[in-house]
Amino acid sequence: MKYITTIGDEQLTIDINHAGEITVNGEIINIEMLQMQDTTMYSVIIDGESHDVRMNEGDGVYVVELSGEIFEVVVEDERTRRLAGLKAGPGAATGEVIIKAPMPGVVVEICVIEGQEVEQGDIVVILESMKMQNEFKAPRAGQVHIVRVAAGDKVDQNTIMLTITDGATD
Amino acid sequence: MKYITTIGDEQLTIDINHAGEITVNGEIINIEMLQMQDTTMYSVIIDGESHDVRMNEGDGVYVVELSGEIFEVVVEDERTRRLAGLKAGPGAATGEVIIKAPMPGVVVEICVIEGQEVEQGDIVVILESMKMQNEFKAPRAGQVHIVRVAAGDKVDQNTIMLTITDGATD
Amino acid sequence: MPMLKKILVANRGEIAVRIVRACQELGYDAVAVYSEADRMAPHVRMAQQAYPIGPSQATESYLRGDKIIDVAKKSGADGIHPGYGFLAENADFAEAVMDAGLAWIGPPPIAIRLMGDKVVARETMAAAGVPLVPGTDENLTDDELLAAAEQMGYPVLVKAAAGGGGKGMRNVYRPEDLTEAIRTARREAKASFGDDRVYLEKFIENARHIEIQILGDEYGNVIHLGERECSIQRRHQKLIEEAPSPVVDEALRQKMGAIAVEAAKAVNYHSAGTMEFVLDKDKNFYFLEMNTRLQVEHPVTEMVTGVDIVKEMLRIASGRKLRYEQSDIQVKGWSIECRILAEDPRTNFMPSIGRIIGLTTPTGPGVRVDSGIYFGFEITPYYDSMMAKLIVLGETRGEAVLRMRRALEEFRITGVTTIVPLHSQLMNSARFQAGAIDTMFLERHFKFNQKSNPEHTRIAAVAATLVAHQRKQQAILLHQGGASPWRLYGRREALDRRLR
Amino acid sequence: MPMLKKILVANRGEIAVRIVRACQELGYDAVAVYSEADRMAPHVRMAQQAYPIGPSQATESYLRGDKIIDVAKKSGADGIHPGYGFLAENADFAEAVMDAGLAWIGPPPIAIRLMGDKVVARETMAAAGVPLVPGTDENLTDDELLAAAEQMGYPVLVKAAAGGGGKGMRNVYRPEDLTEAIRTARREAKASFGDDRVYLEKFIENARHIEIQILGDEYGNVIHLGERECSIQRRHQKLIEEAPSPVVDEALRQKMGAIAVEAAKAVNYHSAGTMEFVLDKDKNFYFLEMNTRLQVEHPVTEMVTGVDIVKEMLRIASGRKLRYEQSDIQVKGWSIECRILAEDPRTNFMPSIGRIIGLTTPTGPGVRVDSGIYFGFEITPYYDSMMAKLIVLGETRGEAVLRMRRALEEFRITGVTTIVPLHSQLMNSARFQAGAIDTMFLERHFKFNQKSNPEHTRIAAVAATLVAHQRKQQAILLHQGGASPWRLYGRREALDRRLR
Repeated sequence: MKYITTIGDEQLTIDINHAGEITVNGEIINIEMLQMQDTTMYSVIIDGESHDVRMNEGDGVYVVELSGEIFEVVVEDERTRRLAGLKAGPGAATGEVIIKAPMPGVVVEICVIEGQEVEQGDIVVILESMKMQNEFKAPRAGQVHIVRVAAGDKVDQNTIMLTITDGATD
Repeated sequence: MKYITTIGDEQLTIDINHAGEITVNGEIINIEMLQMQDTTMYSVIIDGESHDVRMNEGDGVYVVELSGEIFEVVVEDERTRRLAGLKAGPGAATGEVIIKAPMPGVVVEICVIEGQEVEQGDIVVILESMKMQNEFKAPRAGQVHIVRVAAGDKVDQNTIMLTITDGATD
Repeated sequence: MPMLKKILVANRGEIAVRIVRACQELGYDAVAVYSEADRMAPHVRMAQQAYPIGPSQATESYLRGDKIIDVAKKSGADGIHPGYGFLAENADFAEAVMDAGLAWIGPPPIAIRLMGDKVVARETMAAAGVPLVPGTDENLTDDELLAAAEQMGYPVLVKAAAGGGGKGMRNVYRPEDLTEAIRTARREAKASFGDDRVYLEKFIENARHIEIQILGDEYGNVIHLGERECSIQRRHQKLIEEAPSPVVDEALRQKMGAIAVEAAKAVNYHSAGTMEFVLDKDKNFYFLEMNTRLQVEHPVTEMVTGVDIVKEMLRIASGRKLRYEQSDIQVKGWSIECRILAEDPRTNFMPSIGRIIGLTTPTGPGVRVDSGIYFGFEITPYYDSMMAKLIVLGETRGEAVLRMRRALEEFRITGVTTIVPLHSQLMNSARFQAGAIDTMFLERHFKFNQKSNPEHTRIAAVAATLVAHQRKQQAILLHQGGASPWRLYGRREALDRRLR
Repeated sequence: MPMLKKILVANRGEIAVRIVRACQELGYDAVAVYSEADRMAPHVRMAQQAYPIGPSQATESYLRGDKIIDVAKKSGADGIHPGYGFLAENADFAEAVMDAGLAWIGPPPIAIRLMGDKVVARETMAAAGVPLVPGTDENLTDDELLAAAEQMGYPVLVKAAAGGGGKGMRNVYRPEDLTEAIRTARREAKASFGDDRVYLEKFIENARHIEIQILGDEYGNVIHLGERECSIQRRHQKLIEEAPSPVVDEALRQKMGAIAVEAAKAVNYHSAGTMEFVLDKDKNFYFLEMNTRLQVEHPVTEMVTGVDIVKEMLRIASGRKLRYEQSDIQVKGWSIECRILAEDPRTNFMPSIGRIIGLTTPTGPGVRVDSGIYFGFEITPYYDSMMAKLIVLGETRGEAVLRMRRALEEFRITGVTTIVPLHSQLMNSARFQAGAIDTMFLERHFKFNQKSNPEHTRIAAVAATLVAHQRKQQAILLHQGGASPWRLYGRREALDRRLR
């Protein structure tokens, strides 16, 4: 099976055939990868080089940790990609963004109002948890759609605090 | 429910009533016991004293490790015990004893022959494993019933090497 | 003062574990207290006795001095060690402990009180001849603060009068940002300390955070244990500490040490304490504040001096004379500490919670871990995010950095996100390796995940692709064959198939 | 000799990990080799490169010098460290390594050869003026051995000429037991070394095992790093080691040290090595044998001298001059090591195998663990049972014993049976605490699980009963309600029910 794998601004074509042989951009590699007991760690030996690799997956993105470096990787199989006729890369930002509380806490401040245009990186909400005030930033530019919480609210884990839509382009 | 618990040469009557109240020989104790992730360890707080307790169970005997001491404990509920009309303590030695290889290895020597009388503690077989020669002793007096292996044999884990029966009293 | 035999540890996490260990190694019993969230915490399991003191919120448990003193009496403890944070710098609690006939394993309450109010502390230190950073009083209006800032010149630092731990602290570079900074600092100070008083200090640029550890007994003997450098900070909270400092030579050490000892004597200090200074690029130093307690970073000093600070605190509280004179204290080797936080370095240090489902702790020569977690423990949202401290000792700073790098590589925590990768990248930073650090290092001179090894990029891509491929195969084949604890890929898988 | 940059580690387990760490801390790359059973072993995961060398049996992998040298060439390694065991004392292998143009990180092959045959070693040492235990030649018939035993007087020790690690060794107290002892010793020696020659030594009763660590460079400089006491043994294998020894004073240390240095110089020794002695109750000492390699117990010497022996071996093999003179070596503090074996102390040290499904490693001040296991790792029957070494450093022996006791209490290994409880009981033994030990201590003066705290007995009984009760309830109720990771009993359970 052929995969198009995107990491940073690079794209690799990785082919895994029925015999288990693996090529990267057409070049055969010799790799052995075994999973550990704690399920997010793998021991990888690639052409004699040994690495421990941590892998977490969420929303279709693999977050890979290796020797203290962190990579975000998106894997698409070629057929699906062709059928979907996708032109944009998988990282392109469209649709609604939901800002959830990653843990229980108290909302300190809502820095935006509904309908407001925000730039990527603008602080939208501040949540106090684990004795710290944590700032949540807009992951991309857009328009604040719904604000569901107010300053002083106690929130549970995964409470939706606000949403951002494509804004002007909608 | 009422239990007769034997530990060393002591017997305790332990009662756990429907409200979860626990008495030991009639005396109420205040105990909280929580299991750890690795399932053989428990955190016990008993009348304010905190202990980590390891518990393994096999053949009806609980092996309890606490502050570097190891205890073997047999628990019987009173009704079962009464119904069975048992007089002998649970540690009494009757029936056939099976000596198994606890791990793969090579049989170095069989020190007894079939039909031989053995005393408790007599060496019956020597197995080499993990670079060591391990002596297996008769857990109680009796007669060697069947010898299933010979010197030089490779054995797998749990291979039955020999059995000892009650011998003369049979 | 009676000999101590049973110590109540009024804290949780790694510092409670640290104190329980010291008690056990002195042959004392330790009594733990715990909130509902902490029933399975390591300090509870390791102590000889353990008592619940209330709900998970610290205000209902670890901050409830009354309950803690009750447990001390009930359990027969004869002293209380407060650790750091919670009640450690609460003079009223220290007095209540002593009023209850228990030993307070810390400094005299009057010293805590004098140093607790940052502005009073500055006045006390100035009177003792200690150089200060220019700063204001804490009872000024916002307008007065603005005028004072204009006077001392930007940048300035807004600080909470009751502060500590970076709470209620803001850097301000331009006059137009000051009003907003004062507002948010007051809000944070109010929330953290119930006291919204703030004051201004001149912010010294390219400065290093250097602190002097002191130790004194009840008979007026005070010594210092050299300096620590704590310039690697984020949000004014220390992330990495080391001893000695790359820029402090023996002459400067003795000079700063002598001043710290004099200052401690001026307030009749005993037990352990720390004088914090900023050191500018011309090696002028200015008093910042005094921490009247054990500090998070005390292990680096222990590693290079061989003095066990926690045991000394226990001995001092038993009424013993200090076992060391100043001339006994030699700094040997180099120690670095990395704080291991449950936070995500990719998302501006967002905290992380969850159960630890995999844990490998680094060990081996020269490595020490002071930890408050174990396999199966759950990180809850109720307390701060520090899970453990990784401390190394090397012959030289170079060896310490290499040793820290390998120890970080060995530290495997699964179940929560940690800042271990940030520390690894810091150890690989040429600027950090050269010791060219200051308190703005993380913000100005370091970028997380800046560049990567192209070979690592390729491996990460292939590894993710293999996992995606395997999931796809599993989805198609469902549970074909027995589940194996290890899954194999690539060449070996191919080989296995041919052999079948 | 070229500068080393990449080292192949021809070993497994904790010692391979130890050497990989030393390489990483010197900035060298490490190359691991592994058998089929060890694909997931920690040394494989931690090294920069890793190559398979064959099936699980050591004879097919770790003892295959040819394959290991091939990997060294293929991987571009420039030196080989053999650790201990396997090929460490194989002079032919050492020569083959050097013939292949690689650095041998160990002593000269000629020294290995001289000391490898125990009888030749005795002769060499006698010539160098080192006192010997009375003993025989190794080419005697059984009858000649019987006569020799009669001559020297019982008890005697039967030892393998090619021996080490207690293999092929037997104590004999009565003439009538000697023939059988010779027979079994020959059998074991044949199986372990392929050489059934044995010899006799006078067995010195109430003796201590004292050894001297030496370190030498290629330029004739040799120093000693003081003594280790290794008297706590079972089946002639060390279980606990310490440095210094409770009975060796500075004068005796210098005397034994000087003799060890002279003896090493007599065979042009360089790298690390150890002279083993017995010390009788009148403090007379006799040479036993020399180990021409790194030893299991080297960490206790590192802890009290501050010398990193593995790094020094690497530096010496790079052709560097020794960095220390004898006067630089100071013994400071007290260190104890406990070997953590996968064996059952209740069943005469029967080995245990299985997967590690729970692991908490002790840490904190003064604690070092050199380990070859991690959570999820499988202990296989192919290699020896040593999983890890727990090492502590204290200011005094008393502090070291208390620290070891608390560290053992913290060590939680689930999945295999370990001798941790034996060590705990040893640390609690008054006789051990007093340092009144000798090589027969375990057999004569200590009984495992001898007596127990009555309170602990009661807790063990109640805990087992609660578990039995809960199983019974589960059997009745089946899966009533959701499964919780923690199960609660007793009072709290009662309370919960009332609240529902």
